[in-house]
Amino acid sequence: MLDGREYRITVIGAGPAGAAAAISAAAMSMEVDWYDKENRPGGKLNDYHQLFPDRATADQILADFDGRTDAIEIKKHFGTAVNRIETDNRQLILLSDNKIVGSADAVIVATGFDFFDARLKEEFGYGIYDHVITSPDLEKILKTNPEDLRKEGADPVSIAFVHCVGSRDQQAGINYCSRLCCITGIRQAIGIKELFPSCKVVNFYIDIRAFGSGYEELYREAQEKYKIQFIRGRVSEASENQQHRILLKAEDTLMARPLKLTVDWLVLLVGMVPSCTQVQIDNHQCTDQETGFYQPVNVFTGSRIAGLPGIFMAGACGGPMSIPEAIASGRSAAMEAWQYLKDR
Amino acid sequence: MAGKKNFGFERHAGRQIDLDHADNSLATELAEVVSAWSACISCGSCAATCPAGQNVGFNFRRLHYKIKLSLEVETDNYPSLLTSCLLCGKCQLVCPRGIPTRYLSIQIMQKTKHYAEVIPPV
Amino acid sequence: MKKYWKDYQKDIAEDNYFYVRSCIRQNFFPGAENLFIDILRNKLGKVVFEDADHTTCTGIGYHTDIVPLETTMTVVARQFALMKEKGFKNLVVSCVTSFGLYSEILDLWKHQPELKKKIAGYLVEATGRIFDEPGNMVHASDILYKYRHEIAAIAKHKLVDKETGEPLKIVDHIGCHYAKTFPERGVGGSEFPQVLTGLINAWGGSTVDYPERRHCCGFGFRNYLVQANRGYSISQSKIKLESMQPYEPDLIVANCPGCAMFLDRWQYTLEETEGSVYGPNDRKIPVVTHEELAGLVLGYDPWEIGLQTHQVPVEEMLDKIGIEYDPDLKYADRQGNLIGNPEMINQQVC
Amino acid sequence: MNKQDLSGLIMADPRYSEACRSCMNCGVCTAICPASGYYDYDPRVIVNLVRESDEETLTDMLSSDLIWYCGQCMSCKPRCPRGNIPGALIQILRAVSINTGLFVHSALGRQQLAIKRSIGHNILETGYCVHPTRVDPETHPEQGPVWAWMSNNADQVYGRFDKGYDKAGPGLLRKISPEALGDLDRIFEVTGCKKLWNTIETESEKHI
Repeated sequence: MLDGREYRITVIGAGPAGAAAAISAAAMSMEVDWYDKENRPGGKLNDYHQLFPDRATADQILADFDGRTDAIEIKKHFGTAVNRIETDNRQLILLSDNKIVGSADAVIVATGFDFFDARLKEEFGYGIYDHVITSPDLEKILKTNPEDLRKEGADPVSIAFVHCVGSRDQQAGINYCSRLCCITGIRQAIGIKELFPSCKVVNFYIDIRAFGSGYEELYREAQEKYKIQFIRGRVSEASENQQHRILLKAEDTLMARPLKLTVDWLVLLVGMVPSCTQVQIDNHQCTDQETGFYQPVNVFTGSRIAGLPGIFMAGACGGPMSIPEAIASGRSAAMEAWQYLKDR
Repeated sequence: MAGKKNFGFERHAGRQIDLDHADNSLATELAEVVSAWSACISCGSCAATCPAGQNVGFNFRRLHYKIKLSLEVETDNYPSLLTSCLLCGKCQLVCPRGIPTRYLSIQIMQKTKHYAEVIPPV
Repeated sequence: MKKYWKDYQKDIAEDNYFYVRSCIRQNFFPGAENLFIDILRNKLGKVVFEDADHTTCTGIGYHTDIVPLETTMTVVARQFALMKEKGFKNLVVSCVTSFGLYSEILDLWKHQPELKKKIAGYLVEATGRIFDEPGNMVHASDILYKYRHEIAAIAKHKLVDKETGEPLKIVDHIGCHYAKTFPERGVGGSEFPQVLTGLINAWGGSTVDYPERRHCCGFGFRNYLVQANRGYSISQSKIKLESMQPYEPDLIVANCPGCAMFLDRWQYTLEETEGSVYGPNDRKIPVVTHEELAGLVLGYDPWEIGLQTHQVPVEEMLDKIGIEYDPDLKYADRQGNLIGNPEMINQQVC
Repeated sequence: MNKQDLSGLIMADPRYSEACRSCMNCGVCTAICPASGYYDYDPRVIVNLVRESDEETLTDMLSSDLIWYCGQCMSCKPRCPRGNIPGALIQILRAVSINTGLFVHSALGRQQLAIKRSIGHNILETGYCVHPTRVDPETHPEQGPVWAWMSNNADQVYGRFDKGYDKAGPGLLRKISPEALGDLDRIFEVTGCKKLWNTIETESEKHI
């Protein structure tokens, strides 16, 4: 039995990673303070419709977390954005807008990520053309009112998804792969096909990175069962015609020929970037120079943030991560924090 | 007079694939009889292992992919290339998605009879 | 404003310009550059200097691969040397190909200082001159953009239909080498450049956002210069014209002399060879340059600024705005004597 | 022909490091390329072929029409996610093709002679790439009757806009001074342009 009764731990962030970390720390009897800048837990899960690979609803996962965090002793401080941590001897001092809000023996940072600002990829016209939307926009539409996808009562005739928007792109200043956009695009494409079976759905991809358990199977299902078309080539330009339909130019690289297609909606599968609400830790440079995500002391063996005692990271604040991965990393951070406090 | 002058150069249509105006009747017909066809990931295993491909430049992946895109199959010496398929079925053995490529080839031959003068025995 | 181009605001010098002319603009729009200089000097009160000894930048030769990179660089370094000799620091470039080329050269020198040193050596060896890089370098359309509101304040005409009061529907075409080569050097960047829409909106017109807005006019250098290759060139303009046709534009404005010329001439050729016309009411669409657009709103005489050198007639557009002109002076010389009419085939008569 | 290190020549060009880094074959360049919409041409494939560095492939490519389709609009430049400039790579390939004489083996490559004799000579003889007296309405019917009128009445038409037309001093299509033309001529000599022109002439002649 892991006994953390003497330890005071703070978890910053109430998304899946933060929730898992808080639940695990509390299960080890640690005294847990749990912060989030929003007034409710769940983070981006609140805006998600379905999850891959089994397409469970986000609400199911949220309900599960709520049940477990309510059943266990966790002090919740929602609506408070901890944006700075200072080290004071062996104590970690938590500040929100330069005001001290608490202290802890260890902190787990689980501040998550932001979606790439698609306006920066100007050639797609996001923010200019109303029918160019991002994957999180589509997720909200699917969750709240899929009828919005109809135009004047008619089913959409064609919808395209563009992979790697704000991923693997020097022009956007982002060279890494966000990993999850591929499977998001596949899952959302299936969602569209279920709503509008006669709609032509095309995914423009460079490489399909279906890395997770069940992902490749979902990809195949999208092709075989739902007849979603996958074209290997990145969309180079989107523009709008008088009917407010979106014209796309891409290369079908497997044919080595340029291609054009008109769609009712263009969905940009945006990548994951470091959260703008990252916590500043002393004046320490604790993020990766290249990507901006937090860096662990050792990518294989530790989730402690490099160069700092007692501060651990969980979830997508350390780089693009799926929800199961974020949950696992939250648990693991709690475990490592316990180990650290025991040994110090 | 207008519209007929020659100014010393020719102009031809472009080669951009127009997915808006593609006639996909052949692709639709084929997808109905060979449902697994849509699971193709264009890995090229079929073309790599194809004995006809080694000798006469026949590329099965490109061929069926072209049909899928509803491109004009009668160009590119398509019929003569298709007749070089030996129906040996090696492609089917290597397909990672288990697509019945030999059967697909037969179906293509049958549905495009009008393109080819010589149809190999099925 | 929803758009996201504010990051691309560039630094445009306020005064004391060293102006370099464009081969194509001088040939095909012979009134435009003197008009530009006149607006700057006499309407905006700026100092503009033109050095008689500056030459072509060799840009067309460079992009047709008959002039090597280092030769072009040295010719450009010579222009910089002339500017230094005359005591100017702010370069204003008339030609978009030149502007792109100057940008490319400055960028290469920044990354490869030894290359710049080598060129400086060539320039001394060939001409005895030394040069400095310009302190500020802009395209001529950037200056009009900077002073668009000042021009609007003294404008005689607005870009509106005088009968209906409706804004004219204007297509803007930005030369590829203005911002595609170095987006940060263009007002608004490469995807939604603001340099011409800024002028159009400030002067009362409305811009047309049509799908092929960013497509190249099709000059294509060797693809036009060699007669047999011109099918490429005209096909690109055709793509643009077909795409803008449903919007029924009143006018096309381009900041690149080549683009303006091709969008003008290819309309003629498309009608002659294919019978296609792309403007409203079976008319062709007039094409003007940025200087000419400014000249029109400022009330210059259309024939004194060279609108008769366009193949597509401009009269209907002038009538729509309410700009007066004397039809008898269209094809006249400096003294007002008729030079003789171009043999107007398929003349568009009102 | 002697075996040459084409790959080395290509990579020695100062533009190479900017033009050709690495490629993920996404095709945005081809998607937007006016030439690839018109010709059987694919800039993405060109980048890949160059990166293979196979001398036989490069020899074939530099001897073919393939490198001469690009219209140099550089639309490819702002889009490439790896920061390549296929249009600049084409310039390098063309320079190497001319310098090694391979250009004469393709019909489009052989057009360099005519371009050199027109644009090239215009530059050194007039100081302009193009000049009203050198764009012949006969060979430019697409320019239309207005151009024919301008070209045939150049003194009067151009003189209307600037008294300085074709005269010394600043102004519209001023006559470029002998001193300035002398500068250009020496620059062309010193920087190797004359040598390049000599190659174009002699290799073209050999081919005939």
